[in-house]
Amino acid sequence: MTDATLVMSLRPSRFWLAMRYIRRNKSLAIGLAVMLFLIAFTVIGFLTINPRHAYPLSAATRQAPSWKYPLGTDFFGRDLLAAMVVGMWQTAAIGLIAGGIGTMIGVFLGFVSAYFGGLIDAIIKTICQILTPIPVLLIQVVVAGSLDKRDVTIMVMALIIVMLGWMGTTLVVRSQVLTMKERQFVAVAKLSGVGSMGIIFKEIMPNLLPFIAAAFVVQVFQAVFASFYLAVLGLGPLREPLLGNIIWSAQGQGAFFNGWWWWPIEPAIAMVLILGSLALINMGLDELANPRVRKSE
Amino acid sequence: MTNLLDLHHVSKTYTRGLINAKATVALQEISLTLKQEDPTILTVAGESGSGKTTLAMLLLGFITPTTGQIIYRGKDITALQGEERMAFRREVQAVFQDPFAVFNPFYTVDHLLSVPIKRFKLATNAKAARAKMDEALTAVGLRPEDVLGRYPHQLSGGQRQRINVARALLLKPRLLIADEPVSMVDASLRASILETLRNLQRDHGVSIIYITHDLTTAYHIANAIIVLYRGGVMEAGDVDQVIKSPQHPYTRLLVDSIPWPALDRRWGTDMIKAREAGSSSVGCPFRSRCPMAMEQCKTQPPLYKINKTQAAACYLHAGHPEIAAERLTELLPVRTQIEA
Amino acid sequence: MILRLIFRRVLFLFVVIWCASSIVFIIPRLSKTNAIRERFAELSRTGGFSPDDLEKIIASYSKQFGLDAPLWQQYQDYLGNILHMDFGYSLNRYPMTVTQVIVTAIPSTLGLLLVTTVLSFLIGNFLGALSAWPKAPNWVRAMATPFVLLTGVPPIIMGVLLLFFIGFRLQLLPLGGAHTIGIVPDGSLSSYLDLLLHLILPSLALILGSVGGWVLSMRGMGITIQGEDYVNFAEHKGLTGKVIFRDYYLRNTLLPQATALALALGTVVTSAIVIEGLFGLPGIGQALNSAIRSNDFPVIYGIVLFITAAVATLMVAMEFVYPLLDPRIRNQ
Amino acid sequence: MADALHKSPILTVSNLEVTYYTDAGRAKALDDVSFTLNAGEKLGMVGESGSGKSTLALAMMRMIKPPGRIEAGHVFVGGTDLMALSDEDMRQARLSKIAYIPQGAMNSLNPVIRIGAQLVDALRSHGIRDSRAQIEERCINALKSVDLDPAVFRMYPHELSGGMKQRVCIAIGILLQPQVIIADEPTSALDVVTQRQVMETIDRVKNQINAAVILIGHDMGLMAQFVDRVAVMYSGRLVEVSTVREMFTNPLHPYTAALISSLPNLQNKGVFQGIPGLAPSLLRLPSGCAFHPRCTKMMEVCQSTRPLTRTLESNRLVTCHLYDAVV
Repeated sequence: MTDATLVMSLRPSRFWLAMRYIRRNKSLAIGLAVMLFLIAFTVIGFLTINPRHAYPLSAATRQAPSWKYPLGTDFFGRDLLAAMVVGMWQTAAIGLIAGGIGTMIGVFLGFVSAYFGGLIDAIIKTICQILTPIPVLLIQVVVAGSLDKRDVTIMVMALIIVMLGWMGTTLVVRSQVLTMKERQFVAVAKLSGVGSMGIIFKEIMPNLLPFIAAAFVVQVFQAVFASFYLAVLGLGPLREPLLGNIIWSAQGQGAFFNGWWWWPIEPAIAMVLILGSLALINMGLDELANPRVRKSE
Repeated sequence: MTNLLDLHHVSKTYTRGLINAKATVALQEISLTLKQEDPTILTVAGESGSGKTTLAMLLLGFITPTTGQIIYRGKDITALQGEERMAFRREVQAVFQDPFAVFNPFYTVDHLLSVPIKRFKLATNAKAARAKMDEALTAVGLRPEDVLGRYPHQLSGGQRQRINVARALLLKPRLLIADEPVSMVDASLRASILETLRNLQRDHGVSIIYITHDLTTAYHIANAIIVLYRGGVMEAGDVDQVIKSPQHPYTRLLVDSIPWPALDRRWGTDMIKAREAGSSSVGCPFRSRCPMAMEQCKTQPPLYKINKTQAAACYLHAGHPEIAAERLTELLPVRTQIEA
Repeated sequence: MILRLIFRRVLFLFVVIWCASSIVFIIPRLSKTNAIRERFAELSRTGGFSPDDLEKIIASYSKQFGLDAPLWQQYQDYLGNILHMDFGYSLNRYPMTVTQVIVTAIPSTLGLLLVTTVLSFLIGNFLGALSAWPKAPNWVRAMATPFVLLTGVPPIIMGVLLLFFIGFRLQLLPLGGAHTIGIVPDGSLSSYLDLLLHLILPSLALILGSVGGWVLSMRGMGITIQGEDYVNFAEHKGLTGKVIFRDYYLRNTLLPQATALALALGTVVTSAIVIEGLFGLPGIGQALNSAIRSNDFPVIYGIVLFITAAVATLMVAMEFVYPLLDPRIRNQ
Repeated sequence: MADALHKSPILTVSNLEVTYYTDAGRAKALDDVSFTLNAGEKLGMVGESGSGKSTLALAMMRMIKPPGRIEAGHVFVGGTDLMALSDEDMRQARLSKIAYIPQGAMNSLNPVIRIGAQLVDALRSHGIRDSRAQIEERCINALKSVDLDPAVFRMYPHELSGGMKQRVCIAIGILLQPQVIIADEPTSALDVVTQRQVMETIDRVKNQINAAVILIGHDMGLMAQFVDRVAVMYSGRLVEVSTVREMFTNPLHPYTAALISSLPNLQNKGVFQGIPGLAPSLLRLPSGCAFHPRCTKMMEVCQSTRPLTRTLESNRLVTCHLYDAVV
């Protein structure tokens, strides 16, 4: 230990530290701020607009943004403001469902694999290794494409995405638990009479919380990303005003050629905000979880 | 009375790879006895790779021996169940080398002390638990209000290692495995930590196995010593005897290389052979570095009893009577010879 | 030793492809309705095939997806066909086989992919390394920030935005397609220049959409490496900044980044496919897009399997590159 | 020794001051540190962790990184003030005037580059334009001088043992025949036997190039075996500089005295005498003399006034109020 690190390690109270930290971890702060803005937009939106206007033939068609239609309308007569609100909500739903389930599967398998080791570990690890090179999105294309379009609902879409989205979390959690398991405090806990369950849940799990949080954000990111791509390829629930769907239909109608620029641009910007805030939050959490990547200031 | 600890021909071999498995012998045929009625401090000394840490892991039951048995108070430790297992857990404790790594960074340092109290039901209520923690911390020279409620990174290395010793104290174990407890602590603090350990043995009747590469501290704290090299016993006996007049060429080299903090004991001048990476596993493990290696050394030398309290596994002492490995303990003195 | 390694990796490759094929085989059969059957029904209603051809297709699919044979038999035949690179006929572009569809579409996709991946990998890593390096001039470090902000933007959205601002608003570059209407790809210089012009935006979209990720991961790696003893010692040795940067930073981050590249291949390919669709470029993406729009299942499955195999092969091939980058692996 | 006193020192450190600006406040890691060293002399720098000994090494190499800063002072090596050099000149001075042998030899070599290349780049970076064969020969000679086989030139770090890696670091350190070599706990991760070999190697190469050596560490045993003079640091200040013999027989500073008597040796088996109390945090130094809360000879003045460093007979330095009257 050098003198410098010793000085650094003599630190004041946790609260002060947290305040300092948030101020320094700009990506986390900005990401959370954007996320809050999006939530506010959706909530306020639902209180003020009529969700039915998010569906075709509910408004005038092909209107540029105006006072009546602040975000304009599309070829099919959707009010894009309403479509944004509903689409944002649906995107969030897919992200949270798929991300949540994916994280749970990943954390569970990761823990089981690393903690018990042996054959179970070998099997789980091999499955992950085999599935990793398979382009997840393309398999999802097959799944979504093979289903009857009428069967593809928001929930089904989320499940399609979960199906092949758990390996990353599993491998991350597994490697973290593996290193954690070798840490000496686990040995000491054993000497203190703590059993397997206690070691998993009371000794190891708390230290993994930042990783699990980061993994969750990554899962949500990937789920939103995947649902967006599926929708852009025309494989989403076609009737729903999913952001990807809107871009898909705009592209199909040649929106730019016809001068309806707002139609694809608005969902694109919304998507940038969603994915961008998730990416920033993930970066921030990464810094929190992995002190080695902390900024050298 | 049953013995506190019996090791019967304990060996540990690590194998790597499923096909073309390479076996590394970490520990070879160790037999050892500690008696309940004579608490002692026994040093197990050796360089890295000597198998001393493997021995610690075996004794704590974290790994199982490849061959041989470890008997704790009459029971094989691999077969312990239920309450017996909990009793073993409480009675055999450890102090580790790295005073930081033993703390779970998520919790305050209280966690280290409160968990064993809770798990082993050492106190009936929170107040009694706190009193126990205070008592243990005071005994190792810490003020409880200075350390409790703080996070490990907020304490100095010395404070952290003292808390570790306090943890061992709190549990009043019968056997304490001290694995390099002072090698990462400042020199000025070593003395007080070692003293606490010795008091644990003297005042509380705890047997201590002190694992180290540092013969100076070993000399000061221990009664007996076993010197390991690549998993095998090179020399064993009374610590004064072994350090003041080492008989095995390896021990001689080790003792010769101790940087004594004294102006009248300078390093020797004899040549040191560099350690080779892969030497064959038959014969004397030290022979590739030994300045006195002979043709004979290609077979494993037995232990020769040089005097009442010293034995060495080297053909240079072939004139002395052989002593079977399992009777090695008979040579190891148990009482502190210099009483303070 | 080497032979065994190669054998194991090739075996792994086959397992991956087998798994992917099995997934593709099973999924349609789990669906309540049989999409292919429906498609045939639809086709026969709308016409578009001569009755003879339709019979041939159905015969081919009875063989491929062998709808009346026992499931096990179907599965075996299906795997056998895949081994022969036989994915059957395209429904939409009959009498082309799926393999033919893929082979015609491959070159342009491969070109786009290669250029953009290599460029974004190089640019991203270089910028990332520089931005993590304390001695880099401030303006270089400032340059990395906007790229990092792009991490959250998928290439397709980047494409939409580029189309809007550069193609539509500024009208600097074409809005899509491979060629301006009226220009025939006759191999003349002007036709190539025209193609190049059309490729700028899609390439830019792909590069901008993926470069941020490389900047970010390289930055993290660079900061980690900065704390390494060997970099510190290199400074103590009085090495010039250039040497430290080249031999101590870049050299040591290459392996983890190459690993990341292998893992990212799947996403990269997917992005390229979607971008092709967006910009109407001929290629695998276009083929997949139109297959999806017209429910041309054999083509969808064929493309998915083909890409899976290609990505898995590249990943395995990458593993043989690692030893060249890291002597520690070489010795094992 | 008497001879050494007449020579002009090869290294003069004067009033060196380093501060770390941390979230929790300022920490003065080096406070007014001055000492001199002659060619061929070996100085030990001891102190508890956090006492500033590693900071001193980094400050002399001008390798203090933010949040640390060198606030004041001079480091003269053979007449050149390192603190006055431009960054580029300082880079050139590293290894050619003043070399550093690192603590963690295990990780101090780049794992993906051959050992040879890591010696060659050091030479090339210092403007040596010899032919490839000449440079290679020079590097192999350096390896030979630390008892390494020339074959090591073509090996990778992972193929070497810890002791061999440390030797490679020493070989790099002497490549350009510096006048001062700083060895920062060079053996802390090594076994005693290897430690002895490494220390003996340092001693031998030092004699070959007649450099001055500063050995940083906390093991007084190693100091007794290796160095000529010992400097003791406490909370960023030098509290005593004496020859080894003087320090072991007649320590001046109460901290040094406590340190010496806490040492285990053959005569006093079973006697444990630690230094009571803990080293203070640099962020909250006690008033007056930083050692006063732990000092057995504490006087009233120690609590309020910081002692000055005084030079006593036979060139010993001490920073303690006990010697206020002596001068």
